Amino acid sequence: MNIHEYLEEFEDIPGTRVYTAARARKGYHLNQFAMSLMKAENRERWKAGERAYLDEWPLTEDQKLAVLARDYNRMLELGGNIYFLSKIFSTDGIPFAEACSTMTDMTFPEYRQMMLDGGRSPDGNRSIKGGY
Amino acid sequence: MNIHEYLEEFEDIPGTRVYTAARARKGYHLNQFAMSLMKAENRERWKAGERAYLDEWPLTEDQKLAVLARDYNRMLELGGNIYFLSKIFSTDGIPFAEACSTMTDMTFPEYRQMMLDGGRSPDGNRSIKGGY
Amino acid sequence: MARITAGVGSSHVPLLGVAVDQGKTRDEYFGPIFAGYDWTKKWEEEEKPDVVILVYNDHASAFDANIIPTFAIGCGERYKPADEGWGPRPVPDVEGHADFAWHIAQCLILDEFDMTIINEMDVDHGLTVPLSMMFGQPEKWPCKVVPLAVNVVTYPVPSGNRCWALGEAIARAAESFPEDLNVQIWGTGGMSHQLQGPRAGLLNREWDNRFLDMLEADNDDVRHIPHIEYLRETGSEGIEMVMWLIMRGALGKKVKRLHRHYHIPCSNTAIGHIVLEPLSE
Amino acid sequence: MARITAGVGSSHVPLLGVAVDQGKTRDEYFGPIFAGYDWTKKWEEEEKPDVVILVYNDHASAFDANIIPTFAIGCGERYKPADEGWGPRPVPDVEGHADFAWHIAQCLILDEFDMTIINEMDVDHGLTVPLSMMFGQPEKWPCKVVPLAVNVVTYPVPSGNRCWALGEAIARAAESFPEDLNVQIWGTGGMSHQLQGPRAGLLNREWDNRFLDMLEADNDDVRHIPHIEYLRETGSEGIEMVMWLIMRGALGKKVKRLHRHYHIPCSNTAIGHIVLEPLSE
Ligand SMILES: [Fe+3]
Ligand SMILES: [Fe+3]
Repeated sequence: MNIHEYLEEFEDIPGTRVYTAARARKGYHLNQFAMSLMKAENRERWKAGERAYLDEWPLTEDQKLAVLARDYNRMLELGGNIYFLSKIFSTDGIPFAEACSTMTDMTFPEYRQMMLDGGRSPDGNRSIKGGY
Repeated sequence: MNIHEYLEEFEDIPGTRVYTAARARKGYHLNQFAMSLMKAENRERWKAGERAYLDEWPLTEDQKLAVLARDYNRMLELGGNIYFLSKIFSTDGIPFAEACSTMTDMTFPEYRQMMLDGGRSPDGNRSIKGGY
Repeated sequence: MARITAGVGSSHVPLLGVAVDQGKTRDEYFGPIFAGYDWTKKWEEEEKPDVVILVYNDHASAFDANIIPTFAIGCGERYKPADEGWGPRPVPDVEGHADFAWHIAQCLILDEFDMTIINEMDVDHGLTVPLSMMFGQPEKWPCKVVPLAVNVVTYPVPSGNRCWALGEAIARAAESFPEDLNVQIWGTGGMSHQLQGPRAGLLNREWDNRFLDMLEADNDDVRHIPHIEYLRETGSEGIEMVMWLIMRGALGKKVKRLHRHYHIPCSNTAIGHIVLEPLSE
Repeated sequence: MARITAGVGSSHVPLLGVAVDQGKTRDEYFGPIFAGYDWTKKWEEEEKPDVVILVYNDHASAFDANIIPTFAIGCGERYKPADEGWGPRPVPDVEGHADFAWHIAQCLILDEFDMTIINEMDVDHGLTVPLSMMFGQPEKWPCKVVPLAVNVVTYPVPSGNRCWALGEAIARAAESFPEDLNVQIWGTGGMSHQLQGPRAGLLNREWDNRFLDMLEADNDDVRHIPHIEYLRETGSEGIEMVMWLIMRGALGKKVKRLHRHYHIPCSNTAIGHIVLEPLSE
């Protein structure tokens, strides 16, 4: 299969940013910054001054603002990957499901209820172009 | 091809220890020790006290003695790989060709002359069993 | 020779590790999930595998963004549970089987799989949660483990076809190991889940069960599911299920299903597991 | 599309880097070696490749014993010359071509090569010496480089067949790159040499030249040379020549030889290089 067709299909999925090579490149330092929070001493420094800690990393200003605002959708847009970004919300003491809910149009209780009710249906969520 | 036959053939080469997985395992810490000498600060500490520096690494006593004696054939026997071990003789300021000569039955000038004369012939050096 | 006596596919949701570690496995929320593993735990006690080849993925724990191996095989003596940001899980260290792992690694490279060999690494929930689900909370894990880490994060991840073929090659490799070993192979991750973006929370009971059906079937159709289908149908993280195909490929053409369980949800994820036995043709 | 316009096979002996860096390239010892590269340097000036896919091996510089990738492709923006124990070589940094490298990496994984992707690493003499041989001492290297690091140290290394097939897959990948690029592919290392043990110093002029003949031939017989033959005939480090097969495989069935040179010895090593052009069938 041709790589261009392969990648193009990924853009047809509603509400989803597939972590492609292009995103991995764009988000490289954002993800490395997030990964640095796995170390206790880095978490300390981060908590003591988020902006100062961020400024040690070669992130774009957009990326820095998205991190400071905990705007996860924007971070994904700017090349973040959720497994790396999870180090940020873990450091904030926020559970994975709650962090997920912030990326949707639901509150955390609404999101939790949706999951208990069987999760988001794939119907209408599979293809933008196809609408199915 | 079967892995056992593949590996067995390697033992049939005169004067040669092929760096197989088995050797890589045996020599893991020996090679990691040698690799540590790529850093200037480690080279300092090593030069200040070889035995003390070695004792920081989980090497066998045999491996340590071989390193201290600069017995490269023995180091190969104990799982060393020449590219890793080269960090030891580089730190000693000894050129690659001279280090090679210490593994043969020649002096360095004799070895150098052999190389200038076209190197060691493969004749009789290909196979122990076959003698060719 | 080493005998691959069974294959297990299982989710590896981190929250299940938390439930085990905090003794919540029989509460209202987790009870139905853990009940599904009761059969499997008992079966594992009887089976007593010597080694598990544990196919999983690292979730930004051992590998940072700098290096992305498609297939990495752990050939070390032991592995510590990773600190994923809230301290390492209070579980035993994982003992490797370096002899067997190096044997497999060597055979795979001769067989034209472009493996990355790893000696030292910490292992995250992807590897330790399945151990907890199958073995509970022993002082020491009852078997050795060969970790096989697959990139299922950065696209392109390996195709289903390549994963299945890797499984077949692992089975060939096990056959030529000189020692007698009772080996299981586990494929972990999944089932449907999406942890990101406005579509987060997608689950697909129907598709997941069709996938389980395909794993049980006497054919290899499942290897041909394209990545885009996993993505559309099972959420952005459902792709982890390609790792189950390495397990399935190692079992040969025909299998017998011993156990199967499915539950929705565990946090953001559909939980499923299946136990399969190879049938000689 | 990116066009693979030529392939170069060349030794990458560290001492040649020393000769360049210390201005000894025309002395009695090094003169005959560098004279052989005069044609090639001039040809490179005319060819002006945009990118070189540079197949080489790391010699315990970027990778320690912990992690051993069979095939690692550099997808970063730039690479510094490694400190191999006596300070980094005084040569320019190597500029990557991240767009092209990621394109190739993605295509190769889709094509079922199990690549390891690397973003940051230092590059040792295996990569910088061939640059010096082809381009001399410019302020800045005249082209971008995609490093492709192959494990040829720990056995099993990839088979000749797998290397050739990787070259073919690289050629397919280049074809689907949207930008017009003049690409060369270089295979480096060798020729016969043994750096260890009582057999150190082995050289094999006859075999090396037969290998060069096989590279020029209108067939792919050379891919089937087994590892044991390289080891017996060309010394324990002659195996580096499998990397030339990645280059050769990328050129297609028929090639035209533009230049060829062989000299014995450079320190412990037989020096050879060959310049090939793909011929459409
Ligand atoms: Fe996972
Ligand atoms: Fe080399």
